Amino acid sequence: MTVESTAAHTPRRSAGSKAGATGAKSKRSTGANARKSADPELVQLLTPEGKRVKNAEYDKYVAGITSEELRGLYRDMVLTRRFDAEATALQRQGELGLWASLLGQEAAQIGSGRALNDDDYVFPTYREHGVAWCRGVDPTNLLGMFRGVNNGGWDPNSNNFHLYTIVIGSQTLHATGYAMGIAKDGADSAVIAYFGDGASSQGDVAESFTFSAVYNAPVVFFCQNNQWAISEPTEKQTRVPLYQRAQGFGFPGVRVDGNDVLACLAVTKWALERARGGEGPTLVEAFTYRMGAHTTSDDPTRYRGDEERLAWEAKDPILRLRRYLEAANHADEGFFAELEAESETLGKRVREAVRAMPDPDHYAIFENVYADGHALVDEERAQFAAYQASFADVEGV
Amino acid sequence: MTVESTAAHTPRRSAGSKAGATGAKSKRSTGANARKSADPELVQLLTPEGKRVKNAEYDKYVAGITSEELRGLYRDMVLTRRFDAEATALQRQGELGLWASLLGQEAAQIGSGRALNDDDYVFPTYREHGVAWCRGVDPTNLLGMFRGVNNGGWDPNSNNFHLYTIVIGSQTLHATGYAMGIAKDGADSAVIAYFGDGASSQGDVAESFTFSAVYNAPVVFFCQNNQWAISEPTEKQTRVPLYQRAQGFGFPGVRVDGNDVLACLAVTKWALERARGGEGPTLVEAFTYRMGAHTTSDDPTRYRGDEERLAWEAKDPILRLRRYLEAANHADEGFFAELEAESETLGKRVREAVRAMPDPDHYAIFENVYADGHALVDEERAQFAAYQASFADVEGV
Amino acid sequence: MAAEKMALAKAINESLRRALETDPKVLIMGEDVGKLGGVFRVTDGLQKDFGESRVIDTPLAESGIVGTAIGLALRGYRPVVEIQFDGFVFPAYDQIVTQLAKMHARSLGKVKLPVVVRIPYGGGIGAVEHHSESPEALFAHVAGLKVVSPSNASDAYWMMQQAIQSDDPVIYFEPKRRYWDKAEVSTEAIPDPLHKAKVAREGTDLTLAAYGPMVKLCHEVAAAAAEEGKSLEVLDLRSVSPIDFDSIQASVEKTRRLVVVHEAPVFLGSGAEIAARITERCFYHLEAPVLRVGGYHAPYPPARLEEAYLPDLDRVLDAVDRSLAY
Amino acid sequence: MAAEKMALAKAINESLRRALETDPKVLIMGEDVGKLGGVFRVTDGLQKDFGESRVIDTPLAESGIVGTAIGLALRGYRPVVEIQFDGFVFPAYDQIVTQLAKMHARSLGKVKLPVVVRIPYGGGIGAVEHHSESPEALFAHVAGLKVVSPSNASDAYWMMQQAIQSDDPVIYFEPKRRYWDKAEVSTEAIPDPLHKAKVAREGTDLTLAAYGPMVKLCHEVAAAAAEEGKSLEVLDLRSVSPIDFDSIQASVEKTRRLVVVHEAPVFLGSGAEIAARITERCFYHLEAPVLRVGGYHAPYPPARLEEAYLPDLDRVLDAVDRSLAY
Ligand SMILES: Cc1ncc(C[n+]2csc(CCOP(=O)(O)OP(=O)(O)O)c2C)c(N)n1
Ligand SMILES: Cc1ncc(C[n+]2csc(CCOP(=O)(O)OP(=O)(O)O)c2C)c(N)n1
Ligand SMILES: [Mg+2]
Ligand SMILES: [Mg+2]
Repeated sequence: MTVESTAAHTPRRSAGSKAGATGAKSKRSTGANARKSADPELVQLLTPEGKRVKNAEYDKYVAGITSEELRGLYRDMVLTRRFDAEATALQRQGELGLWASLLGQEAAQIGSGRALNDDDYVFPTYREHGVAWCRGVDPTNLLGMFRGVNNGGWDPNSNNFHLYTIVIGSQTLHATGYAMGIAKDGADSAVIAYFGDGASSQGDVAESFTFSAVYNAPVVFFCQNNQWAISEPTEKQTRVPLYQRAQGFGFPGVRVDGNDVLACLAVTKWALERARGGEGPTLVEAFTYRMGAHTTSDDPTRYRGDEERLAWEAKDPILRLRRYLEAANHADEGFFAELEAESETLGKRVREAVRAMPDPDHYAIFENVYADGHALVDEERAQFAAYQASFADVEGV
Repeated sequence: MTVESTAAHTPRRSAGSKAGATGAKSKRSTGANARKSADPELVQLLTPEGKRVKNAEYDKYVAGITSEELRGLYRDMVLTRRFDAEATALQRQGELGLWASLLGQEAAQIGSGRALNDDDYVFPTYREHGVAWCRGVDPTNLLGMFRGVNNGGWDPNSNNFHLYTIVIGSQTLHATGYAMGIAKDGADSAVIAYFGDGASSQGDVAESFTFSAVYNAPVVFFCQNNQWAISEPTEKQTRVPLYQRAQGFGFPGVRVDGNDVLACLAVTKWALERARGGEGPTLVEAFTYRMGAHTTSDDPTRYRGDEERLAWEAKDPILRLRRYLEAANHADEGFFAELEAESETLGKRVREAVRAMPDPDHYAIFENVYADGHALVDEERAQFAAYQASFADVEGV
Repeated sequence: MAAEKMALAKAINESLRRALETDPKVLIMGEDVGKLGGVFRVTDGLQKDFGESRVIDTPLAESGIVGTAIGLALRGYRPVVEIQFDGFVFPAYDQIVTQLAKMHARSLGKVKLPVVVRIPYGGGIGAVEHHSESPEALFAHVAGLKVVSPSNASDAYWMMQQAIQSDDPVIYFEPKRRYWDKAEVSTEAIPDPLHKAKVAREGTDLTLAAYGPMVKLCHEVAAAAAEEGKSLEVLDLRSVSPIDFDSIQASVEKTRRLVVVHEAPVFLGSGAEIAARITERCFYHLEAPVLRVGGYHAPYPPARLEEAYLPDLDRVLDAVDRSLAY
Repeated sequence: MAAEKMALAKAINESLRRALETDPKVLIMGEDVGKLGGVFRVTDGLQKDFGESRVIDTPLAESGIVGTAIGLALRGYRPVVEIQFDGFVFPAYDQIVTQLAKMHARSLGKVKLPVVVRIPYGGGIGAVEHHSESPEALFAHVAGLKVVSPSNASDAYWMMQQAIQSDDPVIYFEPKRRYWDKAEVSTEAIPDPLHKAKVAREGTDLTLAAYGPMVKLCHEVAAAAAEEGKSLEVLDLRSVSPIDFDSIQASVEKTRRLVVVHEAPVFLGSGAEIAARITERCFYHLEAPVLRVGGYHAPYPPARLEEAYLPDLDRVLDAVDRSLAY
């Protein structure tokens, strides 16, 4: 199973790409201080009730969006959630060692993921399954590291989707360096770096802000503030809204409703356009919620109550778009029924693919440690082989 | 020679301490966004020509300052510069291995240093000779590491002046931790952490901003933006004024004329008062200039021209205060003549003290590696002794 | 309740609790150490009982954690900081190596930094990348740090008491795969010195030296070897800086053979130093070169490969056989 | 001008220049590498000739330098980054150990990171704290990194060419106290493989193994010993990961005695691994234990003590005598 096949209907080249992609520049180009932000303003295009609200600044980025594209966003979110649920189930069944669920963050990931062009480049954390989906990465690839058969292992260049990074914040510097390279090449693509509210405290993230600002690198920093870093609420990382962090480094920051896929799409498109237009980095804070546990190893009942989750369930990203699609007649019953079936198929395929995933050969330990070889690795591989052979001898007797 | 003796006339308990130290709170307590700063506003109380200019916000912090205190500030700057020049000369004569001159930064250091109370705590870089002076640290102590007889070696608790830190930025976290401790103790003192424009790029500095904001620690971050980090101008570290960095972390930042000792005194007093009053961290950017080389190993002609230095010479911190003292009759010829003599005495004393500084005993290598001892160190010390003894035998023969 | 059977994680928890009770200057700091009680529950219940000002959830920044702990120590506190997993200590490495380790010497002894850095380490728990490493050699090489690792609940309890009381920075490596192993812990025993090795099992034919998670394995090896009539001595080193070479030497002078076992990669692992120094000290006693069993020169592999990567009964027995064959 | 006498620093400069000329993907990055040409002038003139987009002055943040270099490598560049002094590499240690070293394996070989990290290292120049350390073992212990250190201008030139051409990350330790030592450099010679040791002086009685700044010292020791009628072989290891054990073994099988010399602390220094492995390989050949001469287990001392701290002629001769006395 590949994503490409399942995802065929969805416009990969960026939803809403026909939307007016110009005109914003003049207003934005005042740069760092364009976005004054004494009070957090949350960019929202769809209310939790599914009502489309006007936004003078960002409407234009989704102005031309078609019904098909809207259904595409919905489908992405539903299939991503389904994939995620399947992975959680597979962990419970012992097929995976761990799973980091994105439940609740579908809009942030699909909205931003669908804002990208093919030649843009993504640097994810370990939770960007929805973005991976948008990039056409085979979900099975994502599962390898959680099953423990590899530490990632996909080719980042196949889909311009970098490996998952577990050490918090590190990838923001890789993203910045990559973006510096794009600028050097004179290319007009951009980079998007994902990180969490917890990650915002890491020195590496601050350094990536400094480097990207100084070199005016075409990178969008996309912070999913899901309110929690494992058991710590965002107040343990900052005493002001996170999007404000950018300003002190000389580039704009904006807070978007992270459960509103349209708003995430629009704001990310705006930020990417800035990057491609030579205006440098932008910070997007997607205000969202981690509806599940941190990972399958976590027990959130130890540190947070139900009320909070219930409040956020009312803002569910999928429900909200469904209400809008239905109210505005962008989709009929047939679409939802078909999607339900597709969902089932996806779940089944993922399940089967994971179960069929073979354990790696022991010699894989010694592979890919170096690209050009290393005498010590060769020596240890040979010793390992001799040691293995000694059992064969015994067993042979 | 001790500083205490030479510095005896100067009020150690904080110049201008009689100035209205209250009343500012109500205006400041709006917190993070109190100091809106679309355009860099430089707080200045004395123009380069020595004219006292009014400042509605900061005048009160130096309102009660006496002539004696003003002369004290002048004397501090002159003696600090003299000490610095002596150290540079001693390096040329081979008495020191290296020297990091503070030439040009006297006002930033004396102004901030004299804002402190005795029970405040200082975390310097390697260039805060003027602050050390204000704390009553014996200048000879500062020279040990530059001579190569130790790596610092003074007792930070004697004068609440921490050891010099060479690894750029590290001490800002120590300062933050110390300030967290003050808060835990319920004490009403504060911490000041010095760092440079270059240091502002280090992850550790950003993390110290995060920790101090989250824990509301009583710390003043005092950044001497001397325009250069060795050969790199400040544009290589940031594309917006550095004082703006604070806002994104949730505390105020202010830029002060770093060559104006009165302004530095006033702004630092304001920031310290915030800290003591439970309002948390503040960033002060002292806009100044490194008039000399980075260190005696550096050759600034390779990367900057004379015009810049000349422009800054016109803003010299000592000259400026002298003009004011003379114009406003705060000091007479006798004062300046006496100071000149005191200066000479200081120079001579420093020279003699350095020349008399003995080389450490070789066994010092093994001392103070651990507080509670370590078997390996003991073993190596014994081996070293046996090895030394083997020469004695030979020489004895 | 002076003696009780408890799991190793619980023993550390009790030891931390005792330290918090006895010394008001003791603080616990780290990511998720508060309400959650740490991802391994080692600090479970401590924030509840001692409050947020003594058991501190920190921002997600390891350099910041260690750096502010240094500042707190300068102010007179005794912070015990938790690094969530072995692979996440590296952002703090600069603060540990250039500041924590060196400030005592830099001040010519005037500054003391009684900071304990707790690091759950090692593999065998089927985790994802960066959660199973054994970086102890990277700390032991650095002067100014002390490095210890208990192998059982009783040592875990007492060594934590001693680490906290030490005026030197101590890197305390916790054998995470043994967190749930239970042993008798007497809270009144007089402990051995922190850096002294223990003969965990006596033997005459060969010495197995290990620490932390590998001590249990060495016991299993010794039991298996005993069935074949070989008498192995098991040394629990407990400390990696300093290493108690006197005890190793005494054992090797008796058994004349030494195999060192650790999870960390063999190349430049602590076994290298033990082999080099014991060979120097016991050159005429050794019947065989000191052999080492440990990790390979490769990144810690994915979970499904760790069994092949980690030292196990067969690999250690193989080394024992090779040594005895000399 | 195929052969010329030049200083070691100049040889690296010429090698970087050649790389910039030959491969448009090569970049130079670091603090003060541009107009200033680096604090040691190793990159002198390169920004002037290749422009600011190829020779890049970076913000003052080592983690940022290495982290963005990784990103640039992912984009197809071949960055050569400078860490200004040995003691300032630690803020970048996390990026080096968890990212640079492991990304090739993490990607199952799909990603290659041809990044060279240049680190001027070692003492003997009378510098202040953090400017004289030898942290090579802290990198060699980590799989995924290659670690080399030239001892002379010719090797410095060619090993830099090879390091840049390597598809693996290479930590290139520059012996800063030898920067001004001159030697003949042929820009047309066919170089030895990067990780191969060289017999720098032949001898029969004992092998001295060293790399970087200590090779010159070993030559002096061998010359002094020769006057006393002792024939010492000097091995220039050149590479600390991998270490060319075959060459050491070959030499030791001939001389039967080995002394390893490095500036880094002896405890868990590269000499420990050499001693352990060579003892295993040459157990019946060695007439004496492998002896090590290096730094003490103490922070690098202030300048006025470094002479007593660093290996010198007498200390190495003392070890030679001790070895020969077995
Ligand atoms: C350097 C580092 N320290 C600690 C961890 C352990 N850890 C994994 S996820 C996590 C919380 C991350 O929070 P956040 O950045 O908000 O991302 P989220 O998990 O909420 O998506 C922590 C502490 C880590 N992976 N890396
Ligand atoms: C971590 C680290 N990297 C590099 C250096 C080398 N270095 C010493 S001073 C300096 C420039 C510092 O500039 P700035 O922070 O502006 O302080 P200034 O010297 O101007 O007072 C550099 C790069 C260092 N000491 N520490
Ligand atoms: Mg989060
Ligand atoms: Mg500066």
